[in-house]
Amino acid sequence: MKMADITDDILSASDDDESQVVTAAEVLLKIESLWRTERLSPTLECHQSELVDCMLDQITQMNNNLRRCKKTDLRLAIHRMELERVRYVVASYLRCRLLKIERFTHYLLEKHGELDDPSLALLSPQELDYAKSYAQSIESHFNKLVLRHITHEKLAEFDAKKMSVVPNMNGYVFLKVLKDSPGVLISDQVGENADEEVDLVAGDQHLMMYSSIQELLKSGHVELI
Amino acid sequence: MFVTNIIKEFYDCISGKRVLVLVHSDLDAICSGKILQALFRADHILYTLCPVLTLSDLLTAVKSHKEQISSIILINCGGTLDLVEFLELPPHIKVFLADTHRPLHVCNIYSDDQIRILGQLDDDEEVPAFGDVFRDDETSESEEEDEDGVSRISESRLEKQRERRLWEQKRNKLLFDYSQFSYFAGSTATLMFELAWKLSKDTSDLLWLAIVSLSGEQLCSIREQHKLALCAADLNTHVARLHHTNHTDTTEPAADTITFQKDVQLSLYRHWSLVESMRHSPLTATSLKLWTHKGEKKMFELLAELGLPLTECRQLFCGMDVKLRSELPTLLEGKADKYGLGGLVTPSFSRSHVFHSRCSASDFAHAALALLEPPSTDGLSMSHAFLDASDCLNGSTVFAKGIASARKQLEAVYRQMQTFLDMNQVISAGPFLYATVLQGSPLAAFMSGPHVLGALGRFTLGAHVSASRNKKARSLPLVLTTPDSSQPQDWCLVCGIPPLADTSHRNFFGKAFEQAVSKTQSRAQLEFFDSHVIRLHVEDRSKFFDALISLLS
Amino acid sequence: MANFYTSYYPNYFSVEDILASQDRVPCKFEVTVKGLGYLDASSGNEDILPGSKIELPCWMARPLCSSKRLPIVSAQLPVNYRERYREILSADACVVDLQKLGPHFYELGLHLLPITSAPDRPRLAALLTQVLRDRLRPIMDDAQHCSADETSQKIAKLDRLEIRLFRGGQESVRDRERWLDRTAHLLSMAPLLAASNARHKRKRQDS
Amino acid sequence: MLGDKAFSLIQELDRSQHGTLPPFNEDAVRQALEEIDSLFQQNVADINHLAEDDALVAGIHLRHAALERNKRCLLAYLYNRLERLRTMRWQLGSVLPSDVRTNLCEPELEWFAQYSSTVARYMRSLGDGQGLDLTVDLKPPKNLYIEVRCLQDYGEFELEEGEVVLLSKDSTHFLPMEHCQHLIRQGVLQHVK
Repeated sequence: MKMADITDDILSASDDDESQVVTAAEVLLKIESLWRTERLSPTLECHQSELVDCMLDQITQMNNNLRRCKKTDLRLAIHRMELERVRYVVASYLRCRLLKIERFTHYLLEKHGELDDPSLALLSPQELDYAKSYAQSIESHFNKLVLRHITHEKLAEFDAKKMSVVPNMNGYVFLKVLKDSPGVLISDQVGENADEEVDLVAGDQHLMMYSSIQELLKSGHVELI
Repeated sequence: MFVTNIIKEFYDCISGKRVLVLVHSDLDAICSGKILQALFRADHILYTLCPVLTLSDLLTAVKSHKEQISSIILINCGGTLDLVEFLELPPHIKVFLADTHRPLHVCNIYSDDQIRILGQLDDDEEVPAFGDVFRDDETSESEEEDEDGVSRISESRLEKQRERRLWEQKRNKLLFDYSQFSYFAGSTATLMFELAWKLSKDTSDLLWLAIVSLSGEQLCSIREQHKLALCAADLNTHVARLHHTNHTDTTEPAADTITFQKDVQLSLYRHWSLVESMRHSPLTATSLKLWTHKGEKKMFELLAELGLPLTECRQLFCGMDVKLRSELPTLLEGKADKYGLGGLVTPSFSRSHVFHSRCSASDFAHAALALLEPPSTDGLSMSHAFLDASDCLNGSTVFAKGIASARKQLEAVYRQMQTFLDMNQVISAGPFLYATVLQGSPLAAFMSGPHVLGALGRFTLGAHVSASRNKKARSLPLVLTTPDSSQPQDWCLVCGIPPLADTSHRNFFGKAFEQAVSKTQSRAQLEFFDSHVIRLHVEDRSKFFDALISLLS
Repeated sequence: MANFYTSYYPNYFSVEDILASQDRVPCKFEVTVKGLGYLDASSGNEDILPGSKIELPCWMARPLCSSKRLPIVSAQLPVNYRERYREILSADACVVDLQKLGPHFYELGLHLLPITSAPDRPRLAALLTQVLRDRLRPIMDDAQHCSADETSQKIAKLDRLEIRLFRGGQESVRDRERWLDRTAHLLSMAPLLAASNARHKRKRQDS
Repeated sequence: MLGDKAFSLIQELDRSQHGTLPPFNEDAVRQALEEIDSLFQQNVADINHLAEDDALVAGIHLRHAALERNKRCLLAYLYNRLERLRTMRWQLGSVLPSDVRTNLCEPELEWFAQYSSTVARYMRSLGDGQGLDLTVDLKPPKNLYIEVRCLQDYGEFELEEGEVVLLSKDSTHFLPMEHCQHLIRQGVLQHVK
């Protein structure tokens, strides 16, 4: 990507165990791939706020650097254009996540709570804050107008289990296989025990249920297209 | 001052700055503006563009923007005014002027640096010499003070005063001669296209704008035929050059081609029926006198002679037999002279896109001109109309709307012309003819601006001359008045059309109106950049006309 | 992205789902229901007696059918899903006016599945998929080719689910046109604002 | 039929035009709550007599279904109204038009204010507190500078580094896309090809 032309700055993004050295261009590539996946997936994918923060930081720095350039310099226009494009990708990615967070608030909060490993966390700290505040605001709104007027104790509860909107994990997604993955189980939804196993070969493209490939997506064996 | 190197002295000066572009509400200016916009887009030059129609529009626009801007580009407006004085320009603001209105004000021409005029004077244009109009008075006075002897002083002073009076007389005469006639110089759009060419940013889209603008000049017949023909030939070399570089591979049909070939000069005939188009085109209508029964019969005769079945000619042109359509120019050309229709078939520009039918440049000009002056019943503001006309040149849906309005406008002009003739409303006032569009007539709404008034005036004059037995008619100008759409009770527009016999297309009405107004103290607004159109209070009409008659006798 | 908007099941707050589950299902009461005779206004009894046939909204029929101990009511398929219509629908699904028959033909069908008698269940499931499959192609076709003023006529006979598909199709056609026209990248006014401006304009024109 | 009042709220939402909010129907909400209360009272009474009369079970079940239905309709009514308000926050900003405000009830106004600040807080927190405005950049950018037409007399508008542009009706401008986005969303400027 052209980010590499702009800066040779090398920055570090902390990965789970060891500190890895990544270039801005690589970060951008990663974010673009995250963005694609997020837009195509029926549910919320794990957050990557370090990458996002790092990218935003880069944008600010670059903007400051560019401010010093001569106004009519052709390179200036090209660099700025690139920055605008990066900013769009980041904004679109975060918007897409917010939309899902608002829709599946309670479900995601519950899932997030179940995970111990912080590297697999669904929500970034800011998103967690957002989701909690959103959930709380809705519950209290319900309470003010309806629930507290109901005498039936059980009925007057906000029953998150029943009411939370759950993503459709059985939705179908287009995917491309990146690494050979033999023996992927396709479970039969009708319940006639017609489960199937398929071998996914690198380079193939498929239309499959999200639930059957969710793990492969996480491990980077497949990507959504 | 005139700019000699347009890139160095104009384009380089504005790059990197934000500029104010003020565009007169006429077709040439719109095309020029669009070409400039394309250049600015490519070079990231920020701009603000506002349309102007009247002198006060110009003044308001400059006043409200001058705090934030240091360069102003004026397109087809302001050249005839002393800009520094009229706009009260602070010295840090530079004005770049591209105006086809002539004569240019001498102060602009002899401005040191602040006013830079793009374009050149034509060979036949003459400007009073600097020394004849400007005189360094202060230095001459200081010289006087250095002198000693009293008698000699008074003697020399008398001498000097006498000389000065003479000089001033001569100067006034020179200036009067210089500004007596208003006329138009070459199209600004062509100038802008040449700028694009020099910047290596010429595309067929930009060239097309220059062509449409030229075609508009032809429709409004504001310049001499031979000059227009020269310009067309110039543009045609650009067409050839652009096509040559774009399409080295001749096997593939070009997606977008501009051609310059013989075409029938009938208004909008590609979007109308042949019969209707002939009726509404000034050339055929006046030559055949189509508003009479005899004339109509003659037209049918002509069509029959050409072998065109009447049923075909009455339906939309696009529905006509393909063979007839393609042969039409040749057929008509063969018979044109017999029916006195010289000039009916001449070479002109047209453009075709793949999947679209061919359109001629005059179709675009008609459409844009009609949108520029919508009937007052539509209630659109000048700036809105300006944007519509501008959008129409991009093709698309607005173009279709423009064609529809153009047809309506042509119909209205034709009907008004017919009314004038049928009711004998073209009256001779001695030195000129005059005709008045009656207030309250449904047609009055269409006569809303300088272009359509000019079209109506020329059509009426042509028809009148062809119908009149008076040999002198050809040498008489016409003054047309019409209720002003914004306040039809109190104000009217007055438009002066030069006589048919005059081929120089120089219009003396601007100056004549000005003098008649000042002589009679009439309530009038000489607000238009096209000075042959003024707004006049209806109550002052008769005294204004009396003065005009005595002036021109 | 589209799929997570339209997927509403099991969405507690889904307006579509609430509307669909309001449709009536013919039910026969198996037991006496004390004090609720007013639900069957025609009977005039204080209680609902076993054997009474009442059309209940789907949301009520479902829990009453699946009551654990003993079903309180037994539900029948609404007439639209029964043999006669099944035949018509399998003959030529495209001519049927699902707006009249539904307009929640598919949604309600899904709700009915669990309370349908075992032999009817696969038939109902097959019917739903078959009807949608048969009708989908003409709907796609219309969405892509019909002009703006034909739209209301084209959607007059569609189920609400089908109308959503139709609108989606139209929207993507419009997107493609914008792209071909090279106007897809143009930034636009907030849609809500544009709609509200249009409403004001219409109001002004009316008055 | 039971639940009809609550259901009418859902119908009301369904019939209202997309993107508009009908006035908060306090009456219908109250009536639905009253129905809930009366159903509940009857069920309480019946449960107390359950030991004597086994046949009351069916009625309890039936009423319970109606209770749940009423609750669902009421909450869905509230939720979907909030959803529309949410869309307005993203499209129209944190200040609601007055014709929308008049149709809201007090708790809805409170909710909007809270939501608005939640969104703002989130956007400010992005990028280690540098902030990122998510309500713009809605389409992939094609050009740094864009041509816009001014649809109303807006007055002076400040670009970067203190440069000021006067926006008057029907004027055309060529400006940095970044700075025009909000005005385009607000309908002050129109992006033209």
